[in-house]
Amino acid sequence: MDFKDSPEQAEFRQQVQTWLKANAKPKTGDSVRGSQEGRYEQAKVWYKKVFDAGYACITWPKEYGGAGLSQIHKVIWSQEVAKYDEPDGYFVIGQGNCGPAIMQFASEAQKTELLPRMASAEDVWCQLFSEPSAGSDVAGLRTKAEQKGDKWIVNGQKIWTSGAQHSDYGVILCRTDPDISKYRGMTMFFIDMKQAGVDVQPITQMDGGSHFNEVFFNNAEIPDSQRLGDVGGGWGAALLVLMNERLAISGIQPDGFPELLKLVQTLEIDGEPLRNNPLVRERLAHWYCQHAGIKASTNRMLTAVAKGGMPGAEAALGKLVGAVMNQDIANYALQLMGDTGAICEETLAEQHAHFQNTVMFAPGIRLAGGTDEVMRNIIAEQVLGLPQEPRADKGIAFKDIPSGNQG
Amino acid sequence: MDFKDSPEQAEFRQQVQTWLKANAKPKTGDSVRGSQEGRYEQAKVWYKKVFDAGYACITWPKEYGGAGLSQIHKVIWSQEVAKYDEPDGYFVIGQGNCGPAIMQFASEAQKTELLPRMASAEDVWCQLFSEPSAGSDVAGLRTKAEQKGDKWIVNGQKIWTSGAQHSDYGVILCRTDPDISKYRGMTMFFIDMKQAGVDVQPITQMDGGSHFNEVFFNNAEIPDSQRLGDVGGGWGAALLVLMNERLAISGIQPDGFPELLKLVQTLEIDGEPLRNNPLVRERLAHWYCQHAGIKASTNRMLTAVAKGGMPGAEAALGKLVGAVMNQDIANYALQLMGDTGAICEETLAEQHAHFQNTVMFAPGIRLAGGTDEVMRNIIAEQVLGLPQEPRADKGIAFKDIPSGNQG
Amino acid sequence: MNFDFSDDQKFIQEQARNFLAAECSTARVRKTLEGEQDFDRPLWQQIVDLGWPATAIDEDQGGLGLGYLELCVIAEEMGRALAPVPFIASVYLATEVVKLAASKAQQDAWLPQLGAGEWIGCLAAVEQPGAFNADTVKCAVSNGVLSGSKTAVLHGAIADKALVAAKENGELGLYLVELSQAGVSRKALKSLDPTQPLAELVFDKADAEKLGGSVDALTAIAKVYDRAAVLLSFEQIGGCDAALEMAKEYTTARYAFGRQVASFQAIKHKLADMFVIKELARSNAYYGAWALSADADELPLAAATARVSAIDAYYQCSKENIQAHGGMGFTWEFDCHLYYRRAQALSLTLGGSPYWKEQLVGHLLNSAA
Amino acid sequence: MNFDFSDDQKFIQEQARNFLAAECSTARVRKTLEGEQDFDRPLWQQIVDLGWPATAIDEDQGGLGLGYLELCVIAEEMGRALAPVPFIASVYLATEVVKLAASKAQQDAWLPQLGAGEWIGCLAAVEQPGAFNADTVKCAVSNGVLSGSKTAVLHGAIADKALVAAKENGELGLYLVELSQAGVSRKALKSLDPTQPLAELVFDKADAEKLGGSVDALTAIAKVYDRAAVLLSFEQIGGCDAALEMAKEYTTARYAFGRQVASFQAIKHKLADMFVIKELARSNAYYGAWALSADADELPLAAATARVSAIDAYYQCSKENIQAHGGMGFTWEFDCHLYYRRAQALSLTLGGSPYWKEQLVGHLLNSAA
Repeated sequence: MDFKDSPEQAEFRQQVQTWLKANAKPKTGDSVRGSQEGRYEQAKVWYKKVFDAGYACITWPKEYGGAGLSQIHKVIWSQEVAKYDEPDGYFVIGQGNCGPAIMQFASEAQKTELLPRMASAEDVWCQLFSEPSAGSDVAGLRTKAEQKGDKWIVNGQKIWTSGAQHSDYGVILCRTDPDISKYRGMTMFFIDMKQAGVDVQPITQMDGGSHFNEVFFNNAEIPDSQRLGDVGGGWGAALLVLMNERLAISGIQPDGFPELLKLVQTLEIDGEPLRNNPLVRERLAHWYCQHAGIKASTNRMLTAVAKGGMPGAEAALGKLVGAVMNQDIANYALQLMGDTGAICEETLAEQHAHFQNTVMFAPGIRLAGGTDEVMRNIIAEQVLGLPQEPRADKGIAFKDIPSGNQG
Repeated sequence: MDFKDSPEQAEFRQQVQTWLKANAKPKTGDSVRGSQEGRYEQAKVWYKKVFDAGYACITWPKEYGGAGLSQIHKVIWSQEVAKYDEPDGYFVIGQGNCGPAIMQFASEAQKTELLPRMASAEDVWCQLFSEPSAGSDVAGLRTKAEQKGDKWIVNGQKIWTSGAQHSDYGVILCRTDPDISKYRGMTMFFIDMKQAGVDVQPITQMDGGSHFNEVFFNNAEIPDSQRLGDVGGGWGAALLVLMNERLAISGIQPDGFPELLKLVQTLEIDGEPLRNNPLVRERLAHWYCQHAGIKASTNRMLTAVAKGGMPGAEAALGKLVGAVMNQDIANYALQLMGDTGAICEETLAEQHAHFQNTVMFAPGIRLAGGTDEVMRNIIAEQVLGLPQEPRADKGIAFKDIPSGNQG
Repeated sequence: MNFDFSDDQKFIQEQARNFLAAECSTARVRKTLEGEQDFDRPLWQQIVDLGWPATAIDEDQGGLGLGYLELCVIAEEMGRALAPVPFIASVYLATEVVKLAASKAQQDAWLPQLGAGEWIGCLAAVEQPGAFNADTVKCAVSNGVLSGSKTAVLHGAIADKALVAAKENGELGLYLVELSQAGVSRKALKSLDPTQPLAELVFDKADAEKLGGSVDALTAIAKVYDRAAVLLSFEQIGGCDAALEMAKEYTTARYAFGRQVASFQAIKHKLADMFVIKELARSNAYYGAWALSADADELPLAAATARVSAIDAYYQCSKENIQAHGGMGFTWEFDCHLYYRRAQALSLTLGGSPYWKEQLVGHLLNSAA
Repeated sequence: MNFDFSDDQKFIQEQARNFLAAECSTARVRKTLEGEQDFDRPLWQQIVDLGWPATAIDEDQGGLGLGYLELCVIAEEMGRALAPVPFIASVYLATEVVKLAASKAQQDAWLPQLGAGEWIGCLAAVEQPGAFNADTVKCAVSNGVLSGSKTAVLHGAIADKALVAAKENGELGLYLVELSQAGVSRKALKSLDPTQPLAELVFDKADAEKLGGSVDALTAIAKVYDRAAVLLSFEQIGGCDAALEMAKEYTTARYAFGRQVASFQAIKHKLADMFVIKELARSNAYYGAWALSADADELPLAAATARVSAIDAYYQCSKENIQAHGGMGFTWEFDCHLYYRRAQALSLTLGGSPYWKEQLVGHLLNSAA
């Protein structure tokens, strides 16, 4: 049990600090963020710089554009870069989810060609799993891929694809056989997103923003050489991707606590500092316990991974707790402000309307990557080993599963 | 919308007040309660007095020993008697659950013979539904009743029977046909509890008390004339009993708020009155909203019943909310007291160790009459009309339902 | 003892519900949400024609001479329909201020106008974060003119006149201010629920007419807050009903894992919890409605109880309705966020839940003592 | 950076778990619960023979010279097994008081005795409701004799000596008091968890030896509280584990409606929530263990965080374990209430959750400022 760096880790941190000092943009505190587009372009430039310095995809093997170092090194990098006003984990889905899939299933030639370009963010990747009628039930997906010679013809629709509008490639899960059981009829591929037959449409969220897309496939083509794993082996491959996703997002998901702490330290109401309000202090203590608990749990998981373990389903707990408290903290902050809490003007509202924006975005964070209920199921079944419910979708052909004719 | 009595109601309240003034024991505030046995005997004496005055089972027809008045009159009685140190609703299960079953299903001769004696508490009744292997799933019960001439022979075990040790009769639900489906194979009877073949054993609760019993039936006999409803009609009859139970218990279940309010008004910690503690005030407000909401919801239900409606499944919400807050309030009170909160000495702990006793008894209140989960199912299915889960116990013979060979 | 609305009141409610179902679809609410209009003027005109703003105004002051119970059932329907009109600002707030704080002559002049919708009123009280606090009011009147600024004024950008809390010689008073005059500048503020918009009002030597009633301003404002708290709680439970209804319909029609989503116990219990918190709030609102209509001593406690319950209930029902819809609940296209936005707006106007909890306990400990 | 116990420490934990599984079944715990004995003296003797009380005592003071991390893993097992022995009172409290507040000579004399279990110590600090508060201490010492009374003293009825917080000339000090002497009368108190019994101690001119260390008593007590808070949090998560394990086994074996009870989503999610709150508490306890072992500046904040999390977690896990068992969980016969009782006892000793939340925030805002 030790929170200090080993000598080797300390030296790595030193290098990182030196390089960041010379290359990264210092935090200006009050910088209002630029447009989504602008931020994206800056991120690509920054990632190229990081890649050239050898800090991109730190845990990947050198030959694929990584640094061949451990999860702990990655944590050190994240801790240090967080001190600067530069994006980290911006291409987390491509590098965190698609990368491992390519590494596991693609040919050596594909790996050496694709992975370094992914690590440097020259190529951008997205993940194409969710569908309108396959949300919590990802394996309920219906996007068809039909084999035609050495090609697969894709028709259908994906949804909630972040970064699709910028992506060169996507890792896609398709239904390749509706006549066999649900979980055995899927196959994974990677697809060229720039081809005709792939149509990306942004989704407007309840908060007015649009970080996600719908992607429509109309006779889009995939050469069989871009198949990832066996035909019918798609679900197993997808689980591997999702397991890596947990590791990728763990620790970077916002829980809203730092902003609340800042609010308590800065805001006065009727001339009384919030920090002196016993009710606020009690809530602060309550949420700090969750905040600290999530952080420490993530560190426990990283320790396990560093020792060679796989990221366990335990990661689901950080997602579950953090997403809920993120929403409740924002709501509580508004309640403290009373009438003026509803004002969203960035120039008037505390922390550039952080709490108002969070109230409107938080519901999405609870949903993305699995609802609260899905997280609890994962914990109950995969961690505690409790029995599944009676399944209405097992042992019958996919096409015969009751669907209420939706989607 | 009016909380004042109608002239007729006001007159009734006046009569009740006068009679109570002349006949009931005033509250002495600090009276430590006597033994369970002692309280039971006092209650029987008191009920006889109430019966002779015509205030027993107010909503029952006069010919069956009631007063032939409305639910509202019953509420008025309860409000007034609550001001005195006399038991109310002590025989609530017999009069509230068994009574309606007899009224609905027994012969005229049985009704005129049995109901007045039940109303006067000369005869005490208990309800025999739950079994060790049939808790939340009451209909999973296995106690067998086999017909033999004009008698039924009963073998099996019931549990959680309150008052069984004092009871002259019990309303019992038995399995009369294990070869047909679960819900169609049950029949309801009333049984003489004083006969050989009925063995009552007290259950020791986690708090050390024993308000409940196990009842073992070993070739106990029931004449067919004591069958309540049709053979195989037991489940329908049971639902009627349970529906009346909701009405009987609604409003009398403790939610712990009055005692918390008293504590806040009386206790000082380190010389600071709890009433001035902002954290305590916030909790008090939170729980008052639930307390007031339950009370008002009960009144809404009684209004509906007074207008001729049946007590709805809505009553489940009062049970659900009240039982949980009762436990959390007691726990919170102990937390406020710190180290000394664990002391159970009635002479040292606040309100005769009410909060310590409640912490230990509250789990049972959450369980009795249905767990939180059962309450939520009732609301989801019977109030909101949401679909049932896929059932593993439907459309097959009772004896073939998976049971893990328990009980 | 009767804990329910009368058949006449239920009839009024049914009429209101049918009217709003026909005239105030969410598609129409979105016109205001999406900024095509700052409020739904035609709908407001229809509502005025129906006489709803005059519901709780005496007949001899041009009202319908009904009462608060009738206004409560209408409020529930306004909340259910998310009506994008200044009903709260003009009816629950401005009108009630006039009824409580204005002189007989002022009432005789203004109440008929308010009842007939001849002008839209609003209440300008708050100047800074936190609930209204008389001690911190900086708006000042001298020689009949008002200077200072107010913020988060509900429907302040479209109202014709504002009832303003200001100090004259250090003493709090209430003033009627014509908002179209030169001395007033106003700015619409982006807020969580554009269908209940907020504005900043800046007064620079604006003409202001003092309300001349006998009740002191502080008492009047406190009582207006209590009355409005009850009426808002009905708008909130109307919204809770609608959100739960949406969740029910979607999860019943939607399939996952080969089953209706609504057949999963976790979803059933989520909806059951929504029902429970909603029904507790409804029951507390009913009690508040009685206290309001009977002008009972219990009003302050009952109003705070109704308000706190309604705030909690609408937050939970509107946010869990989004979750019950899964990803689609997070889209602009689905209506879930309309209720969630309204829940936020209604919970924050008149001060949030911490303020009202403290009000509640204050009254509880006094009444219990 | 390594957020886990070492293999050696895990080995010690496994040994402790195996030993207690064999020697401290719940059947044996019940002997104390049901009053056959005031504590499990033979078990205590075995624990002493294993050297556990000496775990965190330096070798030159007769200890094993291991450390707090080793004591933490033992604490987790003591909590899991509900061991009915004065380990908390004598090891976490009395021993730590001596280490922090006694003079070198006193330490050299007493620590070897405490480590060897030659006498059982306890801490007598609290005199009234609410957490320990130096300002309200009435126990007073003059001319070397102590008068006054203490309550809710953990294992006070069976301890040989008490470390007592008392004032001499108005200044707080810590005193060692022999409890068998004439000037001391003690009364066992009925409490929620008879396996961690409480007592009232009354001192009437009892001989008392002042602890002569350099640290002032208030600082020493605060630090003892922080250290004990971390150690208690391990006992609590051990209990959480055991309660969740019980719930898992029972609901998996039990059938209702033709299915395993554990296959119902409501039960699965109940258990998942128990797991979540338990794991957060465990992670916070680990951080507290590090701060304790490193004597880091973070200790006060880390200790309060571990304590608050552990109190919430054990309350939820122990109470929901009862619910998961249905009616049987409410019986004396089933073990559910053993954990629920222990959860109450551990959450209240050293002051409850409100006290520790306030501690937490105080340290948080200071450290963050």
